[in-house]
This record gives sequence, C-alpha cells and structure tokens, in this order.
Amino acid sequence: MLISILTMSIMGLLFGLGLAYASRIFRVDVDPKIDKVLDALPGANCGACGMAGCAMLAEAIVQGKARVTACAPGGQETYDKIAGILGVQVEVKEKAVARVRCNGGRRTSDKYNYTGVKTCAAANLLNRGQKACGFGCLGFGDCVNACPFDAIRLNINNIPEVDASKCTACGKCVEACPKNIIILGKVTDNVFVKCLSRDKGAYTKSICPAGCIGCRICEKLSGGVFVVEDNLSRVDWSRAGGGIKWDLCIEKCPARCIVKE
Amino acid sequence: MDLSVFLSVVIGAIFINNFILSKFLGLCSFIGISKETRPALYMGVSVTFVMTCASMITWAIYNFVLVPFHIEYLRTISFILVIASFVQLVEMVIKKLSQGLYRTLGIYLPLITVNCAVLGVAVLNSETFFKHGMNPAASFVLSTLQGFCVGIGFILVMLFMSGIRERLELCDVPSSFKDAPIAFIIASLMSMAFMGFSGFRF
Amino acid sequence: MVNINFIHPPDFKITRDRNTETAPLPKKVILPLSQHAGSPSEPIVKPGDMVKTGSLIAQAKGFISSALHSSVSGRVIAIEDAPHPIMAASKAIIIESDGQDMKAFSGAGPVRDMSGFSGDEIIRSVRDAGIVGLGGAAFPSHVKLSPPKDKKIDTLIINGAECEPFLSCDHRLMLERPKEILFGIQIIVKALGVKEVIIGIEENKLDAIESLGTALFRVKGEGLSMKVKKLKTRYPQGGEKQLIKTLLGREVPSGGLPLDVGAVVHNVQTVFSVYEAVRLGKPLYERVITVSGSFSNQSKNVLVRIGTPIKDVLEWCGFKMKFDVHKVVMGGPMTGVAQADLEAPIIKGTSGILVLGSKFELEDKETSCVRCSRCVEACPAGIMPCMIGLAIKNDRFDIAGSYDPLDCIECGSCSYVCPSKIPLVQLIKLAKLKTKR
Amino acid sequence: MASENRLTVSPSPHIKSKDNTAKIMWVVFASLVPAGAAGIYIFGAGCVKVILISIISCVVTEMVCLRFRNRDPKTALDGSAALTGLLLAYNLPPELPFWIPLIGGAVSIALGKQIFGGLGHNIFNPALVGRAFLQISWPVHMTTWKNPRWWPDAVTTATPLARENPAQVSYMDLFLGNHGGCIGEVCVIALLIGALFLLSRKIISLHIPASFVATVGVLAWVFGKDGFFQGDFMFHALSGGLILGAFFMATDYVTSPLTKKGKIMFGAACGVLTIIIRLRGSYPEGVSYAILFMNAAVPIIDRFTRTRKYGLVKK
Amino acid sequence: MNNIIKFATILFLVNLAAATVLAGVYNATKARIDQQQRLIQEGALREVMPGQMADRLEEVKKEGDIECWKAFKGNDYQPVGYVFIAKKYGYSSDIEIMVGVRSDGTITGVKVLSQNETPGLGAKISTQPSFTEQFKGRDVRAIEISKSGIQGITAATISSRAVVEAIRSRGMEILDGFRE
Amino acid sequence: MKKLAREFLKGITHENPTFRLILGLCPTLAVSTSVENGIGMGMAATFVLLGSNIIISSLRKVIPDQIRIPCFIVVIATFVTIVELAMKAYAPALSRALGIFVPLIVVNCVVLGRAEAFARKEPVFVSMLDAMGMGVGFTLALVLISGIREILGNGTFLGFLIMKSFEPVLFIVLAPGALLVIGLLIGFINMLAKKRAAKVSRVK
Ligand SMILES: Cc1cc2nc3c(=O)[nH]c(=O)nc-3n(C[C@H](O)[C@H](O)[C@H](O)COP(=O)(O)O)c2cc1C
Ligand SMILES: Cc1cc2nc3c(=O)[nH]c(=O)nc-3n(C[C@H](O)[C@H](O)[C@H](O)COP(=O)(O)O)c2cc1C
Ligand SMILES: Cc1cc2nc3c(=O)[nH]c(=O)nc-3n(C[C@H](O)[C@H](O)[C@H](O)COP(=O)(O)O)c2cc1C
Ligand SMILES: Cc1cc2nc3c(=O)[nH]c(=O)nc-3n(C[C@H](O)[C@H](O)[C@H](O)CO)c2cc1C
Ligand code: SF4
Ligand code: SF4
Ligand code: SF4
Ligand code: SF4
Ligand code: FES
Repeated sequence: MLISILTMSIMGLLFGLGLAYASRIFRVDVDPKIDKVLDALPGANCGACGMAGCAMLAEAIVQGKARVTACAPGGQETYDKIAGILGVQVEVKEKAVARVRCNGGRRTSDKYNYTGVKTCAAANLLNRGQKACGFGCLGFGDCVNACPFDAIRLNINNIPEVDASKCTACGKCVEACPKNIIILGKVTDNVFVKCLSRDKGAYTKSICPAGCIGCRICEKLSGGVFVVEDNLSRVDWSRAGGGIKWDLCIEKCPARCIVKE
Repeated sequence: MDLSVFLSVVIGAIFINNFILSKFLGLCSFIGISKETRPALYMGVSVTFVMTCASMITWAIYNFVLVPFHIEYLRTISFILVIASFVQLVEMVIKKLSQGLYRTLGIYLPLITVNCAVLGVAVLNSETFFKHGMNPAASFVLSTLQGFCVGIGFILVMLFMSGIRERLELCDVPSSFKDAPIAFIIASLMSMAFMGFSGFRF
Repeated sequence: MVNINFIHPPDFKITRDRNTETAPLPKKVILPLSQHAGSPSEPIVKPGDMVKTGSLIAQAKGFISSALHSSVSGRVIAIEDAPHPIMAASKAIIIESDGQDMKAFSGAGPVRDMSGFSGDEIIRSVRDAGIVGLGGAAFPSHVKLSPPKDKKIDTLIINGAECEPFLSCDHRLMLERPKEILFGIQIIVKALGVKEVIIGIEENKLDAIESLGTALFRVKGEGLSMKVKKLKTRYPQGGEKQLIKTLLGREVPSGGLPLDVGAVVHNVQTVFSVYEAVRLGKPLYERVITVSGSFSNQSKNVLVRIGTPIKDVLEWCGFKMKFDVHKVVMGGPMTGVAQADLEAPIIKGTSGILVLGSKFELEDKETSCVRCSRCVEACPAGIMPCMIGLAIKNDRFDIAGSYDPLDCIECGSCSYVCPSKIPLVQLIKLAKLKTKR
Repeated sequence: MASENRLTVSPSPHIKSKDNTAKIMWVVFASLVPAGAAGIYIFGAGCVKVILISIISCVVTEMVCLRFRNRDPKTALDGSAALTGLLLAYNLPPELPFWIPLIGGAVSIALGKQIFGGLGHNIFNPALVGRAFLQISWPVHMTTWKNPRWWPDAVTTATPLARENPAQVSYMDLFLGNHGGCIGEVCVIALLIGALFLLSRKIISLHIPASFVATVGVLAWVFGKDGFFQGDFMFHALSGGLILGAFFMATDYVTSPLTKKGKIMFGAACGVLTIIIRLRGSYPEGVSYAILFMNAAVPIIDRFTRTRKYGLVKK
Repeated sequence: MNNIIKFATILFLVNLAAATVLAGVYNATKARIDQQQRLIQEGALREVMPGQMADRLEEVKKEGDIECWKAFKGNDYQPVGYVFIAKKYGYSSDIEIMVGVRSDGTITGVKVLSQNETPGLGAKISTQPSFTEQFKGRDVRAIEISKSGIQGITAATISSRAVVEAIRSRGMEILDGFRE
Repeated sequence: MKKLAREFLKGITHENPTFRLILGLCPTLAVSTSVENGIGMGMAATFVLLGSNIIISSLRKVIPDQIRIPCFIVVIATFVTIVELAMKAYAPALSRALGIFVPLIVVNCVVLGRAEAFARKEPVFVSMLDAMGMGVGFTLALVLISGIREILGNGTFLGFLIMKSFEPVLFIVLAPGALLVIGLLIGFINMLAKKRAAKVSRVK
C-alpha cells in the first residue's frame, strides 16, 4: 500500500521536475497573439486571403506580413477584434459587395452551338464564348462555383445574382469570371449600369434587349454623373453629389439597364 | 527463440493484426491526418518513433518498478504517465533543435499523446511478453520489435489511405459521404483486403 | 532514351491527287493586324488610301512581329474590329479590290546566283516580305533565321510531315514545286550557315519523297549534306519537337526552343515563300490551303489570297451555305479552330478549311474517365492528360499544375483516343490559363 | 449576324476515335463469354442461374444508386455494371443459394463502386469487393465447390489448390478446366482465347498480366516446395483464379495504375502477394485478396510513377 | 526555478492523491478479484472433472509449461484421473483448453478457456457446446477429426483440428508421464 | 435551466462524440460486436468521463497550463484503473470481453477531449452535465452500432436469437464490418442533417 503510493508519487515528482526543467531548457517563445488572432478569424479556411488557411494568416498578421484587414470575409467585426489584440488602429474599411454587370442571359442570342466543357472559362477560349455579345455573361456559373459563401446563384434568366447579405466581398467570383463581369463596389454606391457591351448601339440592340446602347439619355438627365464612353454608360461616383434623380434615369433608360440596389 | 517468432511478430504486427485495420487502435488520428500523403507519412514516422521508444520505456518501468514492488495494477496509470511525459519531452526537444523538423513532425506529437495506439502497444506488449515470465532480455527485444512493426503497419496503412483520399478529392463521392464516412468505408474495404493474410502459418 | 508516343488516326487525304487550283480574286479582303506570333503590326495606311497587290500596309512593331502586305489592289475602306478566325475579333485593314490585281513588285530580275546575297540581306528580305511560319504557329521566320550568337545551329529540318488528316497542301506543293523548295532551302542554309539539312516526309507521301529526292540530285554544295528522310506515318510527327526527336534523337528541353539543341525547323511552304521573297521579291500575300471535309466533291487544294473571307472560298469551291454544313474548321481536324463566323478571313497561318457535315460528328456523349490510360500512352509530350482534366474539373488548379500542363503541345491526341470522349485539350488549355497565374 | 442555322463550335480535335467506354465494356464482356460457356458445360446449368442473378443484381443496383444520386440511371446500361456482375459470378462456386449472388451483386456495386462516385471513381475492384464480402460472410457456401458433371463425387470442398495433394490433376485437366473451382476460372484455354482477343484489340495491355503471372511462376518455382527451386510453377500458373485475375481483373482500368511502370509494379506485387497467401495463408486462393490489397496501393503507386515528360531537363 | 518547483509539487500531489485512491480501491477489491479468479478456475475444473467422479483435485507442481491437476476420489492414494491444460495456435490465436481425463485415457470433459478465433467461425469451438460435448467418453489418445470421429466445425477445420491435436498430444504426454 | 438542458443534450445529438465529433472511435469499433459489450463499455466510459470531468473542473484553477496534460491523464487514468479493478471484481466476464480496451479508455479521445475542451474552462456542475451528455451519447451510439452488428452479424440481440432461418452476415461482426457500419451510419446521419438544414432554410 505504502509502497504503491510512494512509487507513484515519486514518479509524479520526477516527471514533474523533469518536464518543468525541460520546459525551461527547451523553451521557445511562441507569440500567444497568434492563437488569439486565430480565434478571432472566421475559421472558414476559405483561402480568400491567399493563404493556405486561417492559421497561416493569423501568423502572417501577427508577424506584420499581412494586413489586419486581410480577411475580407471576416468583416469589420473581425478587424476590430484583431486590432484590439494587436493594439493597433484600423481604418474603417467600407463594406463592399459583388456586382454583376450584365443582364443579358437567356435573352442574348448565341452566335454558335457550343459543345465543350461547360464552364465559362472554357467557353471563353473558343471565340470568346458562345454569346453574340462578346462582353456578356456566358452563364455557366463559374462565379457561382467559386463563391465560398454560397452567395451567388443563377437566376431564372441565367444571370448570376448576388445575395448581398451573404457576400463578404472576398473577390473569388471576380477572379473566376473570364469576362470580368463582376466587380466589387461599395455598398453605398448602389446604382450601376448592368451592361458591359462596348459594341455599337445598333448591334447591341439586335442581339440583346438588355444591353446599353449608348444613347446618352442618362448622361443628360444626370448632368454628367453617368458618363458614356465607347458606347457604354457608367456612373462616375466622384461627380455624384446629392439631388440626382436616379429614379428618373432608371425609368428613362430605353434598355432598362440601370439598376439600383 | 527462432526465426519464426520474429517473423510472426513482424508479419503479425504489420499485416494480420494491423493496429488500425483489425485492432482498431489509433483511428482518430488515422481518420484525421490521412487527407494528404505528406502529413500522413510524417505522422506515421512520428508514431513509429514514439511507439518504439514507448515500448522500451514501458518495458523498463514494468520490469524494474512495477514487478519488484508488486504493483502491476498501476500499469495503466504509470504507462500513460511516462508516455505522456516522454512525448512532451520529445516535442520540446524537437522544437528547440529544429524549427523545420518541428513544423513537419512536431505538430503531430500532441496528438500522439492521446493516440490510443501508443498505449495500446505498451499494454499489448505487457500482455503478450511481460506477463508470462518470459526472460527479460527476450521480452525487451520482442516488445521493441513489436512496437516498431506496429508503427510500420501504421505507416503503411496511412500511406495507402492518404493516397486514396487524395485521389478521392477528384472523385464524385456523394456529398454526405465525403471525408470521414468514405474514409471509414475505405478502411473497411482495406481491412477486408488485409484479411487475405488471416490464418497465416509461420 | 524514352520514345515519344504517337497515334494513328485515319488520314482522310481526299485531295492528295488533286492539283492546286487558283482561287479567283476576292472582292474584299480582311487583313488582321495580328496574324502571327508576337506584337501586332502597325498600319501605315489610312482608310481611302489606294494600294497595290503586295504593297506594304502595316509594318512590324518590334523584332518579334511581322510586316503585312495587301493581297489585292484597291482601296482601303476601313481599319476596324473585324472577325478573326482565332481571336474572334481584332483590328484589321479592310481593302476593297478593284479587280486589277496590280502588283507592287516587279517579280522580274530573278537572281540566278545565290552568291550575290549575304546572310543579312536574306534575313532582311524575309522580314520585309512579312514571312511567318506557315506550318501552324505563324512565328515570324526572320527571327528563326537569326539565332543568338551563342547558340550553334547545325541542322536545318524541313518539315514536310503534314501529319494532320485531310490536309494536303504541303504535299501538293512538294509535288508541284520541288525545285523552288530546294532553292528556298539553299537560301535558308546560307542564312543560317548550317551544314546539314534533313527533309522529313511521311511515307504516305511517297510521290513527294520521290519528287524532292530527284530534284535533290541537281543540288550541289560543298560540305553540305542534304537528304530526304522517309518517316513513318503517325501523328503528331510534324510537331516540331517530335520531328527533332525522330530525326535527330535530340530532345528539346521543356520550355526551351529547337535552337537549344542546335536545330531549326521550317515548314515546306515557309521555305517556298522564302524562295519567292528572295528570288522574286514577292511578299507573302497568298498561300496554298486545303479545302476538305465530309464533302469530297467540293474538296480542293487552292491557292488563295490572304484575307479572303472563308465564305468566299467555300462558295467558290461549290458549297451552298444552306447545305448540310455543321461545322467549319480552320486548320486540320486535330488542332484546327472551329469557326463561328464565316466572314472571318484566311490568314497567313491557315493551312486548310474543313467543312464537316452533321453526320460527321459521332454521337460522343462525355462520360466519366475510366483511367484507361490511353491518353497517357498517346501524349507525345509525355504528360498525363487525364489527371489534368480531372483536376481542372474539380477546380484543383494546384493539382493540375503539378502535372505540367504547360508542356502540352495541344496536339489533340489525348482527346482523340479518349473512349470517354472527354475534351481533354480544352481542359488542359484551361489548366495552362489558370496555373500560369 | 445572329442567323438561324448557327454553326457548331467545339474544342479541337474535331475527329475522335470510334471506341467508347460502353463499347469497350461490352467487348470485354464478350471476350469472357467462352470462359462462361465452358463453365456451364463443365458444371451444368446451375451456373446460368448464378450468372444471371449476379448480372441483374449489379445492373439493378447500379440503376437504383444512380437514381438516388440524381444521375442519369440509363448509364447503368453502359456495360460496366453488367461486366462486374459477370466477373463476380465467375468468381463464385457453381451452385449457390440464389441470395448469395444477389447480395454479392448489390454489395459490389453499392459498396464497391457507387459510394465512391460511380464509374471511374472506385478504388477497389467492385467484383472482388463483392466476392470477398461473400467469402467472409458465408464461408461455408463459398467453399463448397462442385466437381465437373462427369466426375463420380459431385461435391467437394476443395479446389485443386486446396487439395492435400495437388498432383492429382494433370496440366491438361487444368488447361481445359476438368476440375472443381469457380464458374469462370477453371477453363484456362477459354480465358486465354478471350484475353488474346482483348490484347489484339488493344483493350488490355500485357504489362499487368505478364508481370503478375511471371512473378507467381518464378516465386512458385523458387519457394513452392520445401527446398528451393523445386516448386511446380506450371501448376501455380494454371490453377486457381490466376489467369482470370491477371487478365481480366487486375487489368480493370479504374483500379490499376495509369503508367506502364506502375502497371508492372502493380502486377509484380500482386504476384508476390498471391504466392505468399497461397503458400502460407489459410486461403487456398490468394489472387482476389492480392488484387484487392494492391488496389489500395494504386494511388500511391500512381504518385510515384508519373510519366517522364518530353524534354525533362536532366541535371 | 519557482515554476519548476511549483510544477513538480503539483504533479507530485496529483500523483499522490491518485496513488492513494488507487491503493485503496485495489485493497478493497483485491480479495474479491482473487476469489473471482478462484471461482472461475474451480468452475472450469469441476466442469471437466465432475464431482461424482473425483472429489479432490490437487495441483501438480509446474514442470516446464505443463499445468496439471491430479484428481482423487475419497481417500485413495491413486488418482482416478487428471485435469490438464492444452494449448495450440489455431486459425488466428492461441487456443487454451482445459481437459479432464480418467487414468485410462477416457475424456471426462473439455472446456475452452480462452481463444480469439473468428467470431461465428472458429469461435464456435467455445460457443457451440455440441463441439466440446463430442469429446466426452472418447480415448484421448485416439481422437481425430473425421466422419466417425470428432466432427469439426464447418468452415473452421483449422480451429477444430488445433483443438483436437492440442488435446491429443498433451493428453498423451500427461498419461505417459504419470504412468511411469 | 434551458442552457443546462442544452449542455446535457448536445452530447446526445448535434455534438454526439461518435457521429458528429468523430472521436473515441477505437473502443466503439472494437467492442461493438455485441450489445452487451457495448453497454458495458459505454457505462465504463461514462463513469470515467463523469469522474474526470468533475475533478478536472474543480481543479481547473489550480493546475497550470504547461503541465495540464500529464495532470489530466493521471486523473483519468485513476478513474480508469478504478473501473478496471471494479470490473474484474464484479463483472469478470465483461472484463474479459472488453479486454485491453478498458485500460485504453485513458486515451479515449472523448475523455481527454472533453477535459481539454470543456471541463478545463467550465464550472463543476456544467462539466458534470456535459460529461453525462457525452457519456450517454457515447453509450447510445455504441448500442446502436453494436445492435446493428449483433443482429446482422450474429442473428441475435442481447444474446437472444431473433431470426431463425437467417444466415448471419459474418462480415459485419468482423473488423471490416465495424468500419463499414460506422462509415455508413455517419454518412446517413450527415444526409439527414443536410436534409433538415435544407428544410429549415426553405422555411426561412
Ligand atoms: C517566345 C518565342 C521565342 C522564339 N524564339 C525563337 C528563336 O529565337 N529562334 C527560333 O528559331 N525560333 C524561335 N521560336 C519559334 C519556335 O521555336 C517555333 O518554331 C514556333 O513557336 C512555331 O512552332 P510550332 O508551329 O510547332 O508551334 C520562338 C517561339 C516563341 C514562342
Ligand atoms: C500537333 C502539331 C502538329 C504539327 N504538324 C505539322 C505538320 O504536319 N507539318 C508542318 O509543317 N508543321 C506542323 N506543325 C508545326 C510545327 O511544329 C512547326 O511549327 C513548324 O514546322 C515550324 O515551321 P514554320 O515556322 O515554318 O511553320 C505542327 C505543330 C503541332 C503542334
Ligand atoms: C474471415 C474469415 C475468418 C476465418 N476464421 C477461421 C477460423 O476462425 N477458424 C478456422 O478454422 N478457419 C477460419 N477461416 C478459414 C476458412 O473458413 C477456410 O475456408 C476453412 O478453414 C477451410 O475450409 P474447411 O474448414 O471447410 O476445410 C476463416 C475464413 C475467413 C474468410
Ligand atoms: C479490361 C477491363 C477489366 C475489367 N475488370 C473488371 C473487374 O475485374 N471487376 C469489375 O467489377 N469490373 C471490371 N471492369 C469493368 C469496369 O471497369 C469496372 O466496373 C469499374 O471498376 C467500375 O468503375 C473491367 C473493365 C475492363 C475494360
Ligand atoms: S463567371 Fe462571369 S460569365 Fe460566368 S456566369 Fe459568372 S458572371 Fe457570367
Ligand atoms: S449587351 Fe450588355 S447586357 Fe447584353 S449580354 Fe452584352 S454585356 Fe450583357
Ligand atoms: S494535347 Fe497536350 S496533353 Fe493531349 S496528347 Fe497532345 S500534348 Fe499531350
Ligand atoms: S483516355 Fe479518357 S478515359 Fe482514358 S484515362 Fe484518359 S481521360 Fe480517362
Ligand atoms: S480513440 Fe481516438 S485514437 Fe483511439
């Protein structure tokens, strides 16, 4: 009885001493901040930051190799937390959202029958895709598959639709789209032209009912906030002040290609 | 001690009584770290190292502490204590000596502490070799060999499994069965294939 | 030494015995500024200008670029985006023909004697004639004639393999113009200063081997070894790297160029154009193409002006557009590009036009890869197409990249042999695109 | 320009070989018919029942699984499931209760194939998964063989390999199939005819079968008897499921390595394992387990035997 | 240094507590564990050598790896039989069998003490009583697996044969040994 | 109150150690050849869980981080040894059936995992509930798996013959069968969870 108690306790003592001593000798400092930052990150391991996972980013942030705001999906809350841990200030990063700049979809005619790999990137290799509009969405949904947050889906018209509440502005869809149709825009800049066609108005009209024909009505109505270049209109937010009649522009656009979110 | 004893330990530990596939030991890390070949291999190597050392250390504890004091009932607690301490020590040493080695192997060590395969080897050794009054030298050799071979069996299965899972990354596995479920099913079929060795005559 | 893989598709050489015919002058030509590898040419004319056949209308921009000449005489009507057979749309000079076909060069004053020319002069006239490789890639030929000083070139290979099914334009040229081709070879020999010339021709063109072989007798030159080599008929024998391997046993390093192993490869039509440029002062504005496909009656070898819209050529050959035309391919069936718009013009690199009927397209529904390894055994680049395809389909660009998609020569062998009808080449092209980034 | 009759645009190449997956599967199926016919002739009509149930079970299971996974159930008719059924039946004893091939077929397809994602994705040879499952689950049924119809004793529990004294059966008997065994494995000559056909059609290559059979032969010769170099290699090469396994099952595209080098390694390793199990294991027959075991190793083999690409710069 | 002492002390204390508890539990259960073991062994002995045949069993001192008991009836000096333990490797494990024989070699009972054969196959040697029952009344020197002899378990010939062979060879040894 | 109930229930449902956390599988698979063994192992593990969670949670302020693992393990090992001894004394047959898996409860990932993830941070009572929940969840999973295996593989349930003319599927009681059953079960549970999630999102 006594012996057993003694041996066990002595073993405990020895190992305790040994380990404690060893931990002293072999100590390597690991920054405890890394773990804390890791905790603050969303942990989706989505790779949107360009690292092989959240843990890598955490290490990079603590070592100053990545910015506090590197994790787009995390959003402001995460930045604040990380900033708190590191004791730095973050500038408030304005929330952005992905915007799809084409509304042709099913309504745009095809220029050939495509047989091949059913992805936008693949179709784009052949004569810039099967759509008669060389700028428009091909509709195979590469962006949908690329989104790690399941925020995009193709609507009835076969045009990708972004669920703003799920979109974290990680930019994966922007990268995936071979047509550069998707961009990240500030949430507050909520009016945009949903077309990218720089073809001449007449041609555009013949192939796509939703395409911008460069008629300049919006330019006139908005007093130059809409700018038409190369047969295509866009909103120049640097010129936008108050008092622009957005709704009027939207209503008067013959192609109905101005949208407000 | 003739050759067939060695052979039976070697073949038995690697193929017939493979720890993962027929003894069900070390499954958590097997399922957890077999997604890619490289980590799987490193994990396997770490486990083999720890198992071999643990076999030796527990042999010493058993024969020089537990038996003389007649406290064999403290086997479990003393074994796990030395294993845990040993692993922690190894971790610290590796961390100090080489960051590179630590990155590749060290991160698995904490997992090994709670890997039942390591304690499993120690307990199995004690049941097969220590208890039956086998002479200590022979039991030392055999248990070390067994520890090592069990590790080799572990590496083998880890390698196969990780290769398969890498290939399955590109396969159309039904989504509900992705990851763990399919890993178990593969393990099941592998275990079935390993049964070809059952009833081996040495 | 590891051997290269080849395949043996049926050769469909319908037009092998049909003499080259000359197409009529087109009414309008579209001359894209980008018909060659390298930077686009720079126009030196403006709409409204009058040009002659063979006048320079755009000049090379930089070393790896090429000059462009008008292929008809007439008036420049526009310089704008126009259909392009490979790039969908690109800037082109559009010229309306006046039907006169007035030449901008004399064509006379043939230089009988080679000794009057120096290497540099040859290279200059090749450049000024806007000659680019006519074997496919349309790489500016003068670049290939001026190797860097530190690379020693010992062998000139003339590519007469014409391994693509259907095509026979090179074959006809070798039969009809052997002497000119040999003259052209001598010119290039002079420019490169090589001692060894090998003309590689596949054994399904025995008559061409014979015709060149006979003509070869009359060529003399000191220390110059020139021979015609009969090659087994197999695809893609005509691929530059493959040809070098079969003829010389040398392997062009991955990512390297033929000149890294001391060889230069030229297509027979390129050689012919070099002859015309140097000997006749004629710039590159026309070439022989094969029009073929599922309709034997209309199939021909044709000498056409560059810039002629595909539609005009087909109509002249006798196609009615309402006909069972299902697919039109520019180039051979293995590597050619299917056309969406028949307004697109013939360009310098066009070796043929295939018109395929709907029956031609077998019902080839894609099924999943069964790992039969046929593609692996077919790939002349020695890579594993099925793995790249599978990885790309699963968006695993990292895995795809590890199988070296950049070494693929896009020969199409893998897609051809695949029993599961997987469009491997397209997937590999995607892999190239995605892994480069 | 958007006109009604649009052209078709597809990626190059624009011509394709005539073979397709379904055709290949049915050709392999056809090449196995002689062996099955021989089996039926040797063991009687009972085999027909086993073969049919097995094939139907496989095809039906395939359909059900495809439907369940929202894939086109018609692809179940591409011949691969039927082939799995046929090969499973060939690996079963001639006389069995109906539910054994039924369950075997279902297990082969559901567990051996569809759970991994269907055709092309499975790791293990489906027919062998089914066969091993049955062997382990109902060993009594699975080891009760029938003798050829014309032999005096109808039932035996041993194939030639399991006999105490293998020499009772002559090479000619082995070659023609005049002995007990599984339905499709006994008649070596019929199997070889089918195999030759496949080789001539370039559907299978010799890499795996040759290295497999050669390894078994050599090892049987060296270690087959107590002394070295006295083993009966002909006997080992001709008996059991070796020919069936080496030519028709180890060569299954999906579950064998991609490259030639890998194939040779795979075949040789199968041979080694077969001999180990035959000589030392408790099973009389090692081919199935050897192939299954090596199936698990295929991804690793693939990983280390990539092809050498053209122009690889040696340093 | 402080830390080291602190850690060591804490581990020491934890271990001390653990060991104390365990020692307590061990002492509390020791008697019962021993008793359980005895009961099991006695049960087994009685099963293979029933009480009406012998009322006293006496363990013979171990000689090599032979484990054996002599069975006596009443106050006789001459044992009426023996109980012994036979061991052999079966299909996948060592099989340990306790056997009772009369001095003339007739088997009085067989019990499989431990085995780890395949459940449902080899394991039937212990879970299927009809297998062990067959041994009763046979001469230990003449048992074998055959149609007229011991019926093996279907599809587990290897295990069955191992049992028979183990019993026969050890039985002969024992009988020969005591006859001298 | 609700929170407490949740702490208890989570181990049985959505954080079930076997099916959702995929922890502690070794004993699960090894001893699930019969329901009886399954229940025995489940109870043993529950006891250890409960004991160790209570002790560890009450010592959570005392034990320094650096040596927590050895301390936890000693605590756990103590309870395991108690179970081992008790089983030998009072249920020797079970003790033999469970074999080396009783000592191996020490390294059962569930036990240490709970100590690490829960008991080390939470107060005693909550830790106790957590342990109970996990233990019950573990036991239920074991009963489910061993039930399937015993019925299909042996034709019996708790030792009683339930299907007369059924030839048991031996595969299921053997090693591969264990892995197969757990793989399929986890897969099916995933499937159910996914279906339910889909339904919930549709309702939303
Ligand atoms: C970037 C680049 C540089 C090249 N430079 C040379 C060169 O300096 N000399 C040469 O002989 N060929 C050169 N080539 C031409 C290639 O060797 C080859 O002839 C050309 O790409 C056409 O080959 P293909 O039709 O087989 O694709 C170059 C090609 C590329 C793409
Ligand atoms: C798959 C493939 C097949 C080719 N086949 C031929 C051929 O049959 N004949 C040919 O002249 N060039 C062929 N080429 C082009 C050659 O690789 C090479 O570009 C050409 O011979 C170089 O000569 P050039 O610069 O005069 O065109 C082929 C290229 C590829 C990629
Ligand atoms: C999974 C499995 C387990 C087996 N377990 C045993 C066993 O425990 N004991 C045994 O004698 N044979 C066992 N066998 C061997 C086979 O049943 C073998 O066919 C048999 O021993 C020889 O057939 P026979 O008994 O009818 O002569 C097992 C086979 C398999 C597939
Ligand atoms: C040469 C060849 C051999 C085959 N062998 C098998 C086989 O042994 N077992 C099987 O289930 N399927 C076999 N198949 C069919 C098919 O490949 C198999 O079902 C796939 O494994 C299913 O994905 C074979 C097919 C071919 C072409
Ligand atoms: S990736 Fe681009 S082209 Fe494709 S669907 Fe999305 S927006 Fe359209
Ligand atoms: S015209 Fe505009 S809206 Fe229409 S397809 Fe083109 S880009 Fe899209
Ligand atoms: S297309 Fe590329 S991958 Fe395919 S066979 Fe040719 S070189 Fe190989
Ligand atoms: S040829 Fe097709 S089916 Fe065969 S391995 Fe290649 S991709 Fe797969
Ligand atoms: S219980 Fe987790 S490794 Fe064994």
